[in-house]
Amino acid sequence: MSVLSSTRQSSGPGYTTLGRYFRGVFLPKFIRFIIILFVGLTIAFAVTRINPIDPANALIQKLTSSYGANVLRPEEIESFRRAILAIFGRDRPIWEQYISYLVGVFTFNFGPSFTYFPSLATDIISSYLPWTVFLLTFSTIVSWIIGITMGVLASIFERRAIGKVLNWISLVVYPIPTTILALVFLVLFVSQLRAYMISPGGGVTAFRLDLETLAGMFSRAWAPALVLIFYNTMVWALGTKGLADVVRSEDYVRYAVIRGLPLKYIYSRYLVKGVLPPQITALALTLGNIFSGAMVIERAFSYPGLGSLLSLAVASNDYPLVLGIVSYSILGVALAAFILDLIYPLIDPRIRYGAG
Amino acid sequence: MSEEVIRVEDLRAYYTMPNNVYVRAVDGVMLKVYRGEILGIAGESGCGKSTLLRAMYGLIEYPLKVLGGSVLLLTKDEKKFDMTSLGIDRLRKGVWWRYISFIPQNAQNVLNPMIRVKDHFIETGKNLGMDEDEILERMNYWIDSLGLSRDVASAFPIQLSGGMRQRIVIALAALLEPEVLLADEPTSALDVVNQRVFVASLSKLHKKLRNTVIYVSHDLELLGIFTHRIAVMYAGKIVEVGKTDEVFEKPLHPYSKALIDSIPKIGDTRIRKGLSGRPPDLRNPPPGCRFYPRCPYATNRCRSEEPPLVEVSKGHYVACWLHAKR
Amino acid sequence: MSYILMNRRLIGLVAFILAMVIVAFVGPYFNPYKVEPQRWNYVPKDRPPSMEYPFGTTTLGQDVLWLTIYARRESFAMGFITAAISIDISLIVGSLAAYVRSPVASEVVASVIDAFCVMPLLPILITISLLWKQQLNPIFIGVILGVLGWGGFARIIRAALLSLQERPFVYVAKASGYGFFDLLIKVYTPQVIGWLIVAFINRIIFAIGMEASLGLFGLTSLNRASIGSIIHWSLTYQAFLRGIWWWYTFPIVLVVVTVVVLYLIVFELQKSLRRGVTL
Amino acid sequence: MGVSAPVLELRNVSKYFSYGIFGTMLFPAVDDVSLSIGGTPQIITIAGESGCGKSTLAKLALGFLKPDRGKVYYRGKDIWKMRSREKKLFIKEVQPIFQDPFDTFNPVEPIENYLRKTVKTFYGETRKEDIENVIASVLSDVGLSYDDIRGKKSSELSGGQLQRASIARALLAQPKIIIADEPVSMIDASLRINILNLFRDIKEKREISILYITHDLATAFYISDLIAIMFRGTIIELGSTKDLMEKPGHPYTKLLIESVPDHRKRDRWLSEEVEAKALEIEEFRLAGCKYVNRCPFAKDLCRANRPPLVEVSKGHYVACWLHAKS
Repeated sequence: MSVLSSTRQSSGPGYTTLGRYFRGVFLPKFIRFIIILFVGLTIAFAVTRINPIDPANALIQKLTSSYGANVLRPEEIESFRRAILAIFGRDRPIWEQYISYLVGVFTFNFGPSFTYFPSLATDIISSYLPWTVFLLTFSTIVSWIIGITMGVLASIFERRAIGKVLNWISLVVYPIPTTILALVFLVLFVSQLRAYMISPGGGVTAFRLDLETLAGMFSRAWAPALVLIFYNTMVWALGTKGLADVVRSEDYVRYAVIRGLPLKYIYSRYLVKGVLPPQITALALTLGNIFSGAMVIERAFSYPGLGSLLSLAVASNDYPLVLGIVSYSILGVALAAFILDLIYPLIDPRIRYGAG
Repeated sequence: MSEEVIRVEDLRAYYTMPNNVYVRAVDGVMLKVYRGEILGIAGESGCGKSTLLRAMYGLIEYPLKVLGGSVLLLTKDEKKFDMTSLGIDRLRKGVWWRYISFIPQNAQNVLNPMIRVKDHFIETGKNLGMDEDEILERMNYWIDSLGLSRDVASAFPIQLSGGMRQRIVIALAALLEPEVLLADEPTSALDVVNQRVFVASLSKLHKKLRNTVIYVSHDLELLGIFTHRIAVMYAGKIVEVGKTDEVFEKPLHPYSKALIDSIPKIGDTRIRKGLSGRPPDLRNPPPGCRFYPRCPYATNRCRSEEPPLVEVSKGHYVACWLHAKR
Repeated sequence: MSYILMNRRLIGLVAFILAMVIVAFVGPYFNPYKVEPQRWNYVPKDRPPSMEYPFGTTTLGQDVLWLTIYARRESFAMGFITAAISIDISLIVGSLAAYVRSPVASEVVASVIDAFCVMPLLPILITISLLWKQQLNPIFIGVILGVLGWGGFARIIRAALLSLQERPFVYVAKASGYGFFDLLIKVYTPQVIGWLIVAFINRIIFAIGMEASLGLFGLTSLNRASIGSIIHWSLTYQAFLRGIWWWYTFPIVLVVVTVVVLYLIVFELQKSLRRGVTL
Repeated sequence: MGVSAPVLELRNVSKYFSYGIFGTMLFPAVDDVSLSIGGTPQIITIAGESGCGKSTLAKLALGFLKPDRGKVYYRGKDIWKMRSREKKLFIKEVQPIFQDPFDTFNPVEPIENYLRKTVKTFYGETRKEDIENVIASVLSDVGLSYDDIRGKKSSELSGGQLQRASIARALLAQPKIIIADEPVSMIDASLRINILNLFRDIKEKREISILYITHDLATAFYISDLIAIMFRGTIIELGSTKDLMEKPGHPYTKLLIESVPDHRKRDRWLSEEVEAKALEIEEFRLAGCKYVNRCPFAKDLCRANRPPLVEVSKGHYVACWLHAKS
């Protein structure tokens, strides 16, 4: 019997069949996703519990005073009181509060937003979310591609001027906080960007998948996207340069040189392919930072994403909205990391067929 | 001995270290390699055998630099290539894999884990101007003759055992049936059984192609079993060259003698003695014969004057004042 | 320490940072004004940089030069707190993850560590700052950042300890009678100390960045002189539009210089650590 | 094995390692191995190809790895149930020597710190001069002087010197057993034989038993009294050096001995067709005889269940259905 057929049929290693992919990759990664998600949500929950002021009665007190009196019918106030107590109420045992918080997260119900009264916090979030998703995915993909190419080039031309320059730029930009980078961009282009400087959260158009909204989105997004792309490209370039140096000294790359393959071919096929899998893991791990960076830039450029919304919610002590944004940020990032974990074995044969 | 295929003339290949200190890895080597033979180059770690092999292949990259001498590759169709001065780019286009190919150290880890086995053959062949089906046809020919199963080609390297990956590296080296095959200690990390399979495959390849094989190893016994001639190296120089059986039966140089005597044999429990001391630091090697600090027969002449490589009997050369004619 | 003394560039960078730290912590004693720089209206407003006010003055009547010096002190103080706390947590959790016996438990702890890497820290930080608005001061922010920002280094510690356990010289040390503390101090620490310093500096950069972001959201210690509060007040009073460039330029330039020099030190150290040079 | 319990005994010891992404799949690196050492001082060799589990077995015997099945006894007591005082005695009497001399001593400390600590822990001496005298005398036994290593770190010494210092360190604990995991494979051939002779002296002069773990059969036959052949985590043959040389029982043992390169058996070595196809991990997980995929005499019985270790002659055991009755 040939060696290979034995590998496939027998219960030997390698995730070639779907069943084994599920048991070998999906299940363990799913457990990891659950752990990551629950650690995040637990922290968000804990934060709203161990603090000096009790958001529940602050909210209720505000409800019954200025707003409540003239706008709402008694039973409406009562239903909101119950909703707020359900989420923030401190009278019940802690684990009961925790369960209702989790139920709130997964049934997309955080009670009413305070600033956009009476609509639900989750509805408002869902109107801002697509803007953030659009900005984030667009700029992350672009910066990931440019960054990796820059990193590989910086490694290849290490001794030449272009290599040194590429390396130095990414070295200097990497540590600069995104806030300051955003402000520097604002100052440099302040003349064209005067419109951006008005209060955050200009009009929010509902998200419709048609050309007109997309064009509208793009006109608001090009400036923050530029900053996000510039910063993340440098981050990816620096990381990739280090990785590319390691890959370049691997035995199989040396062997390609010995076999007389042209350098351009080696760099494009061997180097880029060697660098991709670890960079996907890196992407999965740094999603949190990228997300935080995006929020900061949204706030600085008053781009109508979650960043600006959070800034508004904070300005008016809108606890349900703040808690909602935090919880869904955690959920979103954990989900994205999980998806990347699932993609990883598909592109790295060492894992897909890995025996060891 | 038939005609020469590689002629190494007074080769000096050094490694450049910071604040311009040189490690004189290969320090004035004279060597002739004849067509159709299997030549073994033996020596312990740090004696310069791998550096010599890389120089023969023309793989001269920072920090390695050739300061003197040359390596001439003489092909059947009367072409002459000076491997140390052509430079990697010209070698890559005209000489490598066509006339001379190379099997690197720990050959079982040199295949690209990200691509399938057959992609290695296709990319190497295409780069040399072959079309795909000719490449696959040659690949299958060598896979069969090296005792591998055909569907190894569509596997990823990680799916195969170390021994199988090594034989694929041999098949790759034999793709264009080059006149010379260089092997740099490919089986050092392998067990005895797989090593035997590897060497048996290599000698089968040599019988089929009737080409020249140069095999570098620290394991003298392994070289003893399948090479025609052996060159023993010590501290950057060749100290003895001769037919394999002659070198094993009548080793002339004290170092070769000590090396052969220190190898235990199954069934012979006679107490053996090894050498004492250490090889010299090749950053500033001592004058004269570099083995004199460890040599039981050392004289003042050995301390001051370097012994020339002298032909003591037909084809058996040694660099030692015990044998040099006055 | 032999490697560091040889590397001239590293010495230059470290010297520069030490100078900044000294200026930041000693400077405030030479404050000519009787009052702290973040108070309002102790100097004439909106004066461009001049001999009298080298860095100019702000719309709130603050002297930007002393504001910047105090801001450096806040940054370093907060940075040191964050770094100290997060390093300790990383060491504890990292070594726990490495020493736990069962492979499943080890994977679970590893996932918890990953959780702290993957989690978006800013929104959580903003929530905490919002709820504790009254008590906000650099010490408090430093502690929060320390408690939340230990994920990255814990991963490194776990990997380092897992591989270190297998090294022969650890086995031989045990066979020679090295006890737990001998191993910890003589064998494990020298291998880890290099990465510890790298992580320490990284956490300072992280803290400075986060505090600046909090400033953007108006959630930092607004009554203190920190880069975050300077950004907040200059934004609130539209310094960008009104062209009072000196209000934010000098503090931001100094922050950028600090973090860039700090990172160059990290980069230099990492290069040597990867080549296996233990300090 | 003498009236009292043997110094060290492994009884049906197994160790499983996990692989795959989340470590969901297990394979037995060491599978039901029993071995006892102590009583008359002997050199016992565990020989096998790289990756057969011999290093794992060494770590199990040294108490660095906890067995998943079976027990490890030190003078009749389970080492994993001992209080720290008894454990210290176990550590004293069973000392390790490792393969890589440059990785044996803490790189940031002078190597004499390990030597000093061993003396202080197990020798009871406390005054500085006494400690140094004891160390100096043992160092001279292994061919080193105290000044060779005073104040020096690993990076400032040669491989040979470091390995001798490692042996000296083990001797300083006055052990009953030394477990040496590939002690000479990284030492140059010409120096290797001296260290092997040193092991023989240690056994004869200091009456210390040595568990010598190697893949190099030639060195095994040179110094050992008993040889155990290990394949994929199981011991397939155990016997005196003479028995294994004259009448090897297991097909794999025959193949191993024949495959050791010896320039006198050139033609047979090259010609015979040798099989080395299956993937390592798969062989570990086989239920029956682990050699079944490669064995020319394989029968269904071999694939179904594991052959027991049968005493084919006095003190000579073989695990193969050719010898055992089913």
